[in-house]
Formats: sequence, C-alpha cells, structure tokens
Amino acid sequence: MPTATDYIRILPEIVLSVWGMAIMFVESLLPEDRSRKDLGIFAAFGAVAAIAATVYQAQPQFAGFGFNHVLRVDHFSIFFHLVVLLVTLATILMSLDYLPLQKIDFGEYYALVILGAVGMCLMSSAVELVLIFIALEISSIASYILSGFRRSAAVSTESALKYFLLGSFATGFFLYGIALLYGATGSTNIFDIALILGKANHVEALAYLAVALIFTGLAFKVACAPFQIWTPDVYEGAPSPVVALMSTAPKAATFAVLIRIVFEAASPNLFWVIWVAAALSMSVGNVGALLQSNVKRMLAYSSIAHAGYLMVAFASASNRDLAISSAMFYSAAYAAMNLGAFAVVTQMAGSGEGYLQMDDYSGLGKRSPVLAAVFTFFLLSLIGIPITGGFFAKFYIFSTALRTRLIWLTLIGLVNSGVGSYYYLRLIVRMYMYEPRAEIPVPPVRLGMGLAIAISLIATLWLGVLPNAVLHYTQGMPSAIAVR
Amino acid sequence: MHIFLFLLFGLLCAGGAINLLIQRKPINSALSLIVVMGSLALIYLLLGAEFVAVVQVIIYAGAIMVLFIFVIMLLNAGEEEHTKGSKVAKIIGIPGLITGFIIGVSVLLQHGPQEKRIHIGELYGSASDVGMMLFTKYLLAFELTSVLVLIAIMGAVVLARRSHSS
Amino acid sequence: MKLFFWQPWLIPLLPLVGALINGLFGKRFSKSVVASIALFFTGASLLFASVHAYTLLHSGADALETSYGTWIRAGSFAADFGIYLDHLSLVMMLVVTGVGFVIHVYSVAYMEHEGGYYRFFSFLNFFMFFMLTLVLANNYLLLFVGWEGVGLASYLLIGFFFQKDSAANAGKKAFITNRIGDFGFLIALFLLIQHFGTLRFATVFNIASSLPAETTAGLLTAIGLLMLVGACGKSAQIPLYVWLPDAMEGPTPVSALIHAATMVTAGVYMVCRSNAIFSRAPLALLAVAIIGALTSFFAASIGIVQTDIKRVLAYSTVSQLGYMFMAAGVAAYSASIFHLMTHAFFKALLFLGAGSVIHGIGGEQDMRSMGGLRKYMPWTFWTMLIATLAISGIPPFAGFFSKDEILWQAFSSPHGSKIFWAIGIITAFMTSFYMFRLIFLTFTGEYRGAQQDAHSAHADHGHVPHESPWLVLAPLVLLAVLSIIGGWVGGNRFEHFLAPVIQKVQTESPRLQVAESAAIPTSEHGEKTGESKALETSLMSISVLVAFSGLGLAWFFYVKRPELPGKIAAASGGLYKLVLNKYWIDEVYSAVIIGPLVALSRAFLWQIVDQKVVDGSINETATAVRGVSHVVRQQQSGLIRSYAGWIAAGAAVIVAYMVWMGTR
Amino acid sequence: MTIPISWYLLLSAFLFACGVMGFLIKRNIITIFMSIELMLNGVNLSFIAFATRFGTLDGHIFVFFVMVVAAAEAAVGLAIIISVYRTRETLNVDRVNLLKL
Repeated sequence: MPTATDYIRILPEIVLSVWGMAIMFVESLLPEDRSRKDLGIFAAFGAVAAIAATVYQAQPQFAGFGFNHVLRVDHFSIFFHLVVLLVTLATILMSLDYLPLQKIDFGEYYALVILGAVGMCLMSSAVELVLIFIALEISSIASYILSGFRRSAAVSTESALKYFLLGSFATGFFLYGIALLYGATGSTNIFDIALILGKANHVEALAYLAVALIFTGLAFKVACAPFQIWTPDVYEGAPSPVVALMSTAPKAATFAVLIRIVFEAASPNLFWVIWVAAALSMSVGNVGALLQSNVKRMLAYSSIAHAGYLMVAFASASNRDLAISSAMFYSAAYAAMNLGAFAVVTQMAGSGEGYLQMDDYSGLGKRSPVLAAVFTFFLLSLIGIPITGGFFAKFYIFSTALRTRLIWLTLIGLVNSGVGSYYYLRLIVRMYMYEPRAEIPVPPVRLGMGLAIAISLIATLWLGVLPNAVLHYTQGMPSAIAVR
Repeated sequence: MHIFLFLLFGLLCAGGAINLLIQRKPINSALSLIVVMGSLALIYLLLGAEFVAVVQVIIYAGAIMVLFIFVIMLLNAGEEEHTKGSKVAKIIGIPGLITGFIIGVSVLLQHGPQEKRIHIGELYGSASDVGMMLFTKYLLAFELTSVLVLIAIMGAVVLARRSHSS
Repeated sequence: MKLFFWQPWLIPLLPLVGALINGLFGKRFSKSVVASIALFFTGASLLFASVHAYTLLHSGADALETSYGTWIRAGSFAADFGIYLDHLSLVMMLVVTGVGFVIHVYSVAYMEHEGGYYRFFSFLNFFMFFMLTLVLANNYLLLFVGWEGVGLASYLLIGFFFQKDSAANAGKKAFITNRIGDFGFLIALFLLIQHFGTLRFATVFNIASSLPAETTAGLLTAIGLLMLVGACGKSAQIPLYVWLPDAMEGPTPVSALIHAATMVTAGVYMVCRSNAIFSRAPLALLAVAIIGALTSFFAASIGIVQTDIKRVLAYSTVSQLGYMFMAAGVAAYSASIFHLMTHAFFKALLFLGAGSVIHGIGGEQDMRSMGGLRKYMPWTFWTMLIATLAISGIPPFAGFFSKDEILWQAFSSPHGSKIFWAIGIITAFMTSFYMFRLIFLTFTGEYRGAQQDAHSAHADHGHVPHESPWLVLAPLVLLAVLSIIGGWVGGNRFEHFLAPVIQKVQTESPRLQVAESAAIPTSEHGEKTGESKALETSLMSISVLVAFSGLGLAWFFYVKRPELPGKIAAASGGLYKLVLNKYWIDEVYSAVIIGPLVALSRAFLWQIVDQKVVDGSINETATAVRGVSHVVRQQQSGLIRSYAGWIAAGAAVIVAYMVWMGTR
Repeated sequence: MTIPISWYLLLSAFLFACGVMGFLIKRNIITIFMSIELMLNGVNLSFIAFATRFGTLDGHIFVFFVMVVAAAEAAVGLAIIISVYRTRETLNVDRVNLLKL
C-alpha cells in the first residue's frame, strides 16, 4: 500500500492533476461568450501551487523511492520539476492575452498545459520505463494538441499533424527499444537494468540494439540531429506560446530521462553516437539558421543547435559529476533564455501571427526600446555573451568537455557558437540598425506577458551573474542519484 | 499442432501487414489491419497471454479500429492519389529500413533467446494476475493513464468541436 | 577598516550607473542633462581611479587585491568578483578613465547634431564599464567578461549610424572577427582551468613561475598561442585585423576611444598581464613578436595609399599595435605598455583632430578633397601636427621615447633580433611618411573641397571650412600636451615602475642563454654600460634620422611637387612618358625608389593581400557557409515522408553502429 | 511440439518493419497512421514474447499500457486529421507541405 510519504513524493503532480480537472470543470460551466482569461489566471495559480508543492517536497525526509520503486525524488527531480513548472507558469502568463488576440476561446488550453506538465514533471522523477513511457506520452500528446490550437490556420494544423505523425513514429522506435531492453535484462526499472547490465560479464548485442533504438526515440524528442528534421516546420506553425513551452519544458524533461538512461542504465557505450549527434546538431542547427527569414524558424534551428551543445555534456560522460551538473545547468539556462526569446516573439506576432519575418523587427529599437532591449538580451544570452546565463552554461559545458579531453568536440562547438552569433546578430542588427519599414503596431506589453518576460529575464540574468546557488544544487546531485 | 497454429496465424498476420501496404483504399488497409490484430490476439494466446489476448480484441480491434473506420467514412477517404512525393523516403529511407531490419533480425537470431520453448495451453497471464500487478507494482502508472486519457478526450473535443464565436 | 564605498569597485561601476540612467531615462532628458550625467560618472570614475592610484603608490605594496565574493564555484574551480590593482592595471586604468573622460568631453559638442544623443552616451559609459572591468579584473574569467563586453559596446557604437548599411555590416564584421579570436582565448581559459585549477591571476602566475621555461612546445606554449589568437582578434593583428578599418564607420569619438586608445589595446594588456606564462613559452613569445612585426610593417605599407583620413589612421593604429606586440614578443613588456600609453594620447588626438576636420568641412573624409585647412582651423592643425610628430618618433615628443625603447629592446633583448629592429625601422620610416602625407594633404596647399558648391552645403555647416567649438578643441589641446610630455618619464623609469608586475624568468632555456650572452650586457636596473649606451645612442639617431627622412619625403611629394604622386601612379608602367616629362630626374628617382614602394603597397599589399586574400578568404568562407546552409535548408522539403525517411535512416545508422559495437 | 521464441521475435520485427515501410510509402494520412499502429502491434508482440521467456508479467502490463496510449493517440490523431482535412481539404500527406525550407 502506498504510504502518505508516497503521495507527497508525487505532490506536485497531484496538485497539477487536480487543478487541470478543476479547469475543465469550470470551463464547462462558464458561459460561452465569456473571456477565458480568468481561467488562465486560475491556471497560473495552479502552477504556483505546484511550485510550492515542489518546494515542500524538497525537504530531505521526502527524498527517496516511492510507489514500489517506480519513481524517485532527489535533487535531480526537484531541479527539473522547478524548471518545468516555471516554464509552465510563464507559458500560461504569456498566453493570457495571446489567446483572445488569436480568437482562441477554449479554456481547455490551460488544462492541457497544466496536465501536460504532469507528464513532464514525472519524466524527471520516474525511474521505471513504464512510467517514463506514459509520462512522455502525456507530455507529447498534450504538445500535439497544443500545436494545433490555431485550428483555422492551415500552418497550425499542419504543424500538429507533422508533430503528431513523426512523434508517434519516433515513439514506436523508443518503445521497441524498451521492449528489447526488457528482453535483454528482464526488467523495466532503470536501477535494476543498471544492476543486471553491470553484473553481466558480457552485455549481449540485444542490449546495444535496444539502447540504439531508445536513443533514437529520445533524440527525436529533444530535436537532436539526425532526428532534428521535424523541428523547424513544427515550431514555425505552432502557436508561439506553445513553441515557447515545447522547445523548453518537454525538452528539459526528456534530457532528464536521457541523463537517467545514459548515466545510470546504459552500460552499452553511446559515446561516439552522442559525439556525432552533438557535432551534427550544432552544425546543422547553426548553419541551417543562417539563411532563415522567419524568426520562429530561425529560433527553431537555434534550438537544434542548443540541443547539440547540451549533447556535448553527455559526451563528457566519463567525467560523470561534472557532465551531469553541466547538462542540468545548461537545461535551465537554455529554458530561461529560449522562453524569453519566444515570449518576445509571441508579443510581436500580432493577430493571426502575421508578423514573424525578420523584416517586421526592423527598427524595433525605436518603436519599442524596452522590448528590443529585452530581446537583445535574450539573443545575447543565446550567443553566449558574459553576464548572461547562456554564457556560463556554455562555458561550463565546454570546459567540462575539454577536461574530458574532447578537444575536437570543443573546437567544433566553439566554431559553431561563432557561426551562431551571426544569425542572432542579424536580428539585433535589424532591430537597431534598420529603419522601421512599415509601421507595424507593437501592442503594449500586458501584465501577464510582462511577468512572463520578467521571469525569464530574471532567471537568465541570475544564472549568469550569480550562478552559484544553482551550480551547487546541480553539483549536490550526482552523488545522490547513484545511491540505491 | 503448436507450430501449425503459429504458422497459420503468423502468416495471416504477415499477410495482413503486407496487404495493408498494397491496398490503395484506406478502408481495405483498415480491414487488413484488423486481420493483423485478430491474428495477433491468437498468437498471444499461443504465448499464454490470456488477458492481453482478450484486451487486444476489445481495445485494438474493437475500439481503435472502429474509430479509424469511422473517420475513414466521415472524411469519405477514397482511393489513394499517386503523387510523386518524396525522393528521400525512397533513396534513403527504404534502404535504411532494410539494413536496419536485416541487422535487427540477425541480432535477434544470433543473440536472441532461443532456449525457452513454449508449450501450448500454459496460460499464466490471467486477468486476476495482471490486475493484481496493475494495482500494486504499477499502481502509479495505472493512475497516470487517467491523466493521459483525460488529455486525449479533451484534445479530441477541442480539435473537432466548432468554435464558440463562429 | 576602510569604508565600503571607499574601495576600487566603484571605479568600473560608476560608468555603469551613468549608462543605466541615460539608457533608461535619457530619452526624457535634455541634451545637457544627458551630457552632464555621462560626464559626471566618468569624471567621478577618473577621480576615484586617481585616488586609488595615489593610495597604491604610497602604500608601498606591489599590488592590492580585493575580492567581493565568489561569482562561480564549480567543483574545485572558483572565480571571484575581485579587483586586482597593481602598477600595470593602474596605468591602464588611468589611461582608460583619463582618455575616456577627455573623449566624453569632446563628444558633448561633437555629437550634438546627431540623433540618439542619450543612446550614444549610454553606450559610451557602458563601454567604460566593461573596459574598466577588463583592466581591473583579478581573474581571467572576469577579464573575459570585460573582453566580450567591450566587443559588444564597440559593436553597438560602430553601428551607431544605423541608417548606413555599411555601418551595420562593419559592426557585424567586428563582432564576428572578435568571436573568432575569442575561441582561442576561451580554449586557453579551459586549459588553465584543466591544468591549474584556477583562473585567478595571482595563483596562475605563481604556478606558472614555478614551472621551467619550455624549450619545445608544451602546455604553456599552447596556452600562450591560444591567448595570442584572442589578442589578435581584439587588437586587430594579422590575420584578424580586417574589422578595424571597417570599424571607422562609427562616430569619430568612438574611433578615438575604442578603436585607437583603449579597447584595441586589450590584447596587448592581456599579453603583458600574462607575461609569467609568455616568458616561459619562448615559442609563443616568438609568435607574438613575428605577428607584431609583420602587422606593423604590413599595415603601415597599406596606410601609405589610403585616401580616407580615418582609414589612414585606422591602418596606422593597426601598425602601432603591431609595434606593441613586437615589444611584448621580445619580452619588453614595459616598453609595450609604455608605447600603449603614449599611443593612447597621440592616436586619440589624431582621431579627434580628424573628427574636427571632418566636422569642419561638412562630413568629407577623403583627403583628396581637403587641403589648405591650416588657415581655417589653426588649432586643429597645430594639435594634429604635434600628434604627428609624436607618432613619427621625433624628439622630444612622447612617441619618440616609447618607440625608441621598443626599437632598442627589439635589437638588444635576449628574445629580440636584428630583423625585428630592421622591420621596426622601416615601419617607422613609413609611418612618418604617411602621417606627414596626411598632414600635408589635409592642411597645406589650397582647399580642394567643394566650397563653391553652394546647394550641397548644409546651412549649419556653411560652405567655408570652419574651426570647431572650444569644447571640441579643449580636449585636443589637453591631449596635445600629453603627447608632448607623455614620454618624458623615459623608458627606463617606466620599466622600473612596472618591474613588480613583470615576473623575471629564473631558468632560461639553453638556447636563450646563448642568445643572452651574445646580446649586449645590461646591468640589473636597466642602466646601460658605456658600450651599450653608445650603441643605443647610435640606434636612436638612426630612428630619428628615419623619422625625419619620412617627413622630408612626404614634404617633397605633397608640398614641393604635389603633382608627382599622381603621375607616378598613373605611369607606373610607362617609362616613356616619364622621360618626356621635364622633371625627369625627380621622376626617375621616384620611379626607382618610391614608385615601386607605392605600387607594391597599392597593387600587392592592399589590393591583393588585404582586399583579396584576407578579406576575400573571409568572404569566401561566408559564401561557402551560406552554400552549406542552403543545402541544409533543402532537406527541409516539408514532406512528412521525407522526414520519416531521414529518421528511419538515422536510426538504421545508429543501430548498425551500436550492433557492431556489441558484436565486436 | 514447441517453437523457439525467436520466431515470435522475427514476426514482431517484421510487423514493425512493415509499419515503418507503410509510413514511408503510403500517401493517405489515415493509412500512415495505421502503419504506426502496426509498429506498435509489432512491439507488443515482442513484449509478450519476452514476458513468456522470463515468465514474468511486466511485459503484459507494458502491453496493456501501450494499448491505452495507442487508444489515446488514436483519438487525438484522428481529431488532428479531421482538423487538417477541414483546413486543407486533402488527405494526401504529400500535399500537406506549407511549412518548408
């Protein structure tokens, strides 16, 4: 029987589920012509409540396995819970005025965001492949639906279709991998698998095949080459706040799963696969972004590149503690800055998402100095300029890589971040050095959007200027995760 | 007897899968998929998986495929159009698939478990056994599926329903 | 216990406050308020810097290090927010705040008619903040923050005239070239973390001092070379100098402050700051010297044929930076910093003077359209003349002392060589030549500008060249004074002053010991023995001679026979025409000596090496990357089945590899 | 009379491969979706076969959850297909290519 402590170990998920159901319930009671903004505010409180639950859960006495060893609360899970929940909160806040603008009057939107977060949270704490699979599907299916939320726009439904078909396709590979791993070890628990594979004096080829397929599935979800191909299309078509969400939170959660699998369970060595994937992602992402004129599409390529930088940390797996810590730090920094960038894109997109071209950003520095400055800050962070979170995250990852003697990967990464600076800069140049071509209206920043931007701004700045607290947290974890 | 049954349903299954690929009308493909699923259910029985075999028929063949056929009818999906489409799928995808398949099969044959042999009638995955496990070891996962199903229902409603304002 | 506020952290932070106030609220302020805010915070920073300099000098300590808490602690590695004040950072700090303040004053009047006044000052203060962070940091990571920050500010300021496409492109070019250099620097930092476990200057240098000098390429050499890559980017050395001439698109005060006096010297500062590493890596040091020597020669020869007044100065800056690198490369760090300081004075003055000229004739930058401006703007003329005398190395102006020190060290240092000295002398000759060419073309003869062209002239500029207002001239005069007296402290005393910073190498490599014994003996405190003094005097007279001959040649060509250069250029192939000409003796002489030099500079160094090879290779790379980008894009066909094909193929490759691993 | 487990695994691999193949060659979105179901069925067979080998029920449980997920995916997927059909009036996957390059 589950104990009370067991329930506390899934407290944030419980809070989110209850909140999601409450939103559905209220939605059905609301009169049809009434604005759903209040519902969004209610949802935002749900995210805050879940954050509070996570903080409560972070007390040391609740750390450990729960529900028959299917999940585990530790520094690691708490960290990713907070990342996911903050992203969720910011996404809800930036959607408050976005939805009415796009004439989307479904309160279910908020319920989907909140319930999707249940899956993402559980992904970071689950240690049982069954649970990981279901959690992954929850977050994926919620994303599929959300990306098709502008139902009248052909691009949005197309984006949903592409994401859905290819996502399910990749899920098939992931699942087959799990089946084969189960066949090779007889278990679906990550720690049991690690134990069995660790004891075996000869790991059979079946396990290698299994890990290859699992990697395929997860690499698809984090948009890592050679499985990045869906990203630009899907990000371009999906509603902007949804892209802000799905380019950060599910990605961070999937990276959490990948960390658990690569660092805990996978005794088959993925080193060269990850090496190539990292190099390829960085190059494809950065090079592909160079010629883009659509800002969302450009940021999609940039997110591929960032997945590549993150994979560099995985390639440093032999330097375990540093690798995990730098991967975690990068996930957080990336989530913060990318969220901020997409928040600005959301603000700029306008009704019907008509203003997404780089040209539309011409002279933004004059039209809306604060918005332009904030956007510049996020872009600089994505480039990796000091005093932003992006700089230190990159610095940490590459210094880890060089300590692991991954000289070539470090070089490729640094060259890529140089190439990368070019297209971010193009946007900055647009904003500050071009005359506004057409007077495109910049709608005033409302409270919700302001809060969302503030959250990402503060997080990005904080991770850059005073990264110590987060660093300590990420570093306290590697020893904790290994304890059985 | 066992081998005969396996071959019968196995071939039926493979034939259904191939037929799904060959047929140009979605409705025919759907029907061959039902054949695949039905014969799979029987193969599950051969493997002794009682509960799963039953559920296979109820959920897959019963619920999911009905949904498919319903949508095919709703959208009036006729014969497949022949578009030129994708070179990449032909040039890279299919050879990739074939190599992957050959490699996979070779692994399964060489390193796959061969020692265990299955005897007919050894039913062990009964509903009560599976149920017990579902409500003990996998309790959380089971509870979580409710969230999943909730999302799915909501998604289907949102995507298919008409807008309030229009 | 001193007051918390009475500590050096205020020096960099004061300009930041100014930048924030102007950046956030400047739009609502009047121009005078904006200017006063900017001036107040820069001035306060200068005041503070002077006070702390005074305190340090009178405390008798070699260095003061203050830490304001840990910034980053990752495992065993930690970096602080800390300030490191020693004689080196003191010099840099005073140069930055001093010249910076003067240029702020200049900008008040100079930028008055440009839009975005508050933005300009905000950026300028922002730059000061990062530059001071750079020079005052107590560890490499914080230095790197300043390093990137000045690049960013520079980029913002280059692109300040954003109506111009070329300005935007120049800004981008500067930023990206610097990024290339930064890779090298970053990798050097990673190596330091990996092997030394820290980035704090004091610790790094302590560890480095305990290591023996490397006779072959080793860790320190690698670190040194990587740092050199970074320094090349920031200080515009071959092959990463390309951005600096383009950076002249920025407003002139920016060129003076960032692209002449302060930011571009960051690379020199970094090399000198890391002297403990470089001194133990002779190969890296040699690379510094070679790059410096090549750059100084190369840029000077390109400077000869430029016609845009600011581009002449830009190439001259590149060339002078090469000088500083050469000095650092022969382990004459103090000479390098000495020249850095004097150069800051006279080069800032030259740029500000050029700005005054450009302003005075309504925005024209082509020297061929100037001339005779001496009578219209005497103050500008005289101050610029002083700067030119200084940069040409004519005594007793500041540049003479520092340049002479560099040439002497290049000749006599254990790391030096006569080749470096020879290159230095040739460069000095060319420098003197093109600088006086600039002066003569601009200020003597008749005005060649379009002063009759009434309809193109603006009302506020008038069509007659005019002298700039006193607020512009005052900084010129101040800098002129500094350009005269700035070098009087003398190379030896300056070296003595910086001695605590420069860590002597205890163990020399065998090769170097031989070199040292062969070199001219010098006593402990830099007082030369009689024999070497005689040699030094003769070397000094050579360099003075060379400077004067450059002057004379320029005078001959641009004052006495102003029609000659054009003819030489036009007739560089046809000797026949030359003979027909009545000045045939002059012309044959020119054709034999000057003609080839000019032709070489123009046809080979500038048009081929600079424009085609260096610029071209960068453009080619860009085109190639673009092509790859196009290919990558092509894969995004939008077809779901193609995407699935990629995924299936990718999975097959990974499966094949992993199974191969598993069955091996 | 008994048969080795690898036969089941081979059948499972074949079904999975047919599913992938279907995704690559079929034009109709609904058929493509059916191919995905085929892939999942192939995986399920593997789970059951392995469960039989180990004599545990974890594989059965997994199959159960896969079916739940498949049902959820079917509901959502078909809804997405319907909404695509509404905006594009086509079920040909090659014609759904507004987003590219």
